[in-house]
Amino acid sequence: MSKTNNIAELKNVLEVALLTSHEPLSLDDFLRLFVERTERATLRMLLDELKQDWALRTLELVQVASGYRFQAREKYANYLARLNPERQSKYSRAVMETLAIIAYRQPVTRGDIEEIRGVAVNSNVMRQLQERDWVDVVGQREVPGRPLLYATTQHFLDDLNMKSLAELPPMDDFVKSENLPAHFPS
Amino acid sequence: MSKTNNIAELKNVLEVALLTSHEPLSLDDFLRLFVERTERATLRMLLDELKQDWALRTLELVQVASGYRFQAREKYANYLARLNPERQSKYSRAVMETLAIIAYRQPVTRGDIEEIRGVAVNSNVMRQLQERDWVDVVGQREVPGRPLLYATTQHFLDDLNMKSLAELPPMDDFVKSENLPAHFPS
Amino acid sequence: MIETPLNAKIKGEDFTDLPKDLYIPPDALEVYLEAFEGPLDLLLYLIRKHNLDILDIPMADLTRQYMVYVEKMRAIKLELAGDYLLMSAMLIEIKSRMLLPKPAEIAEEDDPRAELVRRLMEYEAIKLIAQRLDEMPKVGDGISVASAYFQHISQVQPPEVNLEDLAEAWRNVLKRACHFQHHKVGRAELSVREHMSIILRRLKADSLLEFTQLFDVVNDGIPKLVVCFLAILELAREGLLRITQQQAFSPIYVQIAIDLNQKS
Repeated sequence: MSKTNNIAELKNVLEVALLTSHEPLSLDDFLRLFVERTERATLRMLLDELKQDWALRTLELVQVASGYRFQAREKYANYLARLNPERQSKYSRAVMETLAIIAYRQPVTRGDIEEIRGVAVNSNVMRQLQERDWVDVVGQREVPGRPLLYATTQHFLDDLNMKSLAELPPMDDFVKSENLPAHFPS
Repeated sequence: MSKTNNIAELKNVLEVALLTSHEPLSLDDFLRLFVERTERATLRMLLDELKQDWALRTLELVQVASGYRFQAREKYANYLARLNPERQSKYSRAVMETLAIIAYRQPVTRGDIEEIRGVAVNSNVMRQLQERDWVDVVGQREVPGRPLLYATTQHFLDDLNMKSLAELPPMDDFVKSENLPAHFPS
Repeated sequence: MIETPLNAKIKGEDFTDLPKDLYIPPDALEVYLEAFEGPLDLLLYLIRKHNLDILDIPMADLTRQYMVYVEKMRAIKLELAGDYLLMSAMLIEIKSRMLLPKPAEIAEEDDPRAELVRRLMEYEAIKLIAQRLDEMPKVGDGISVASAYFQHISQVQPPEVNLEDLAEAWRNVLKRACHFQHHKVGRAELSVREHMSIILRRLKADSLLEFTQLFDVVNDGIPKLVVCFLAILELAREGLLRITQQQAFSPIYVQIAIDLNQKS
């Protein structure tokens, strides 16, 4: 009944799954779509075709950390913003700076964050980042007190449209390390 | 900058808004998309065209009470169901305790269960047990109100891999160990 | 951006006596101080505002300007001042170490400002990258993800339950039921209750049965037959069964006391 009889239909199933999913879909997710065995290589090929099919259309098929998703092309962002005027509220500087430290220095403890920012970390800040599922605990540092180690999540990368941390904007853009005296640790 | 210069682009904006919206969009919503004045008649015409454009595709544009939305064609429902299996949850404490009372004290009325648990029996609890075909009505007690009598079914025994209720963990042990929670019959 | 009193001041001036026209109402000052994320942020602000060279900070100037703020904070918002006071101590220490005469050859490597400068630069880098992250489009804010509707077919797997779960639930019930003693039931009686259900079920199907039909004398052992008999007696006692016999030695009939099917 739900056997997928040909390649075109297979691609349709991928498309409809991507168009209705709120979260990025991984190759494993796609495999679950089909009862019969499907090769990963076939899926990749079909996803490529799908990307081409939509190349001139309103959505683009992008790959982020946890999989593939369709998203509105950038040029429509202004229109869509008008549709949803009640945007997600901006985070405070404390939240964004804490996030930046975790993203660029991970894994870090609260102590590390406090050392860099020069102020105590408000637990509300950590809670906001964890509730957004941008940050989570990945372990404990083997020092007295065994403080928790924080890192960014795949969901953080997804939300910022990235496949990996390597795509974060480089910090060197801002601090010219050659300006530092030789004995400064970079 | 974000002026919509032609009809085709106008239609694209409608499409992308519909594809990315979590909720159906009304004509008022569509009007908010555009800075310039747009006629409702124009919008209706474009929505009709859009419906035609998607006529042979994976989604269909439908009109529901609160507006328009794209939805997956019915034939894909089975695939999508596989992608989104609803998480197998655990029964609530109320369900488990009610089941235990029915199993050990059958046949019992709701009143009996309420007396033993000390709280009212939510009808949702009974519904869950009956839908699972673990519990059914086997009679009525001849007292005012003639309350229904519940008992466990054969199906319940099958699912818990028992031949008869005699295989339930014996209650005598509970009586003895009532004050010794650590000791529990295996 | 918040306009700051520093805009109107000249580097190196004595800040301890604020001119009257620069007076900030305490509430406004609080807001202003909250704009800083901490002592490093304030220091960076002072350095940038006064075009100080971060790699060659005039410690005396910076320390004096910094102290003005800390004094105001102490007056208004004590709980905020902890981290700031620590920084004051550090600044003063650096300043005093710089006043000490030192051999020329180690001066280069042992600048007392080095650690402070490193921290300021690291913090500034984080501050800038945080701004950049903040401006990046994000899902829900600049990025709209496809989310067309689809008909959810629920393929709900019912929860697994095993005997231990059930026993645990029963144990919880018993622990709570303070009147448990009245309900004290043994294993044997459980079988009786099971048979009560079985008999009710049979009578639901055939509203009238002959007493003997309830016993499988061929297959059931004596204990089971006894249990079945006890179940019938218990059902009768609870008013769930009606047992009738026209006359002595004629067949005994058992029927359900209330016929579910005849319920209005």
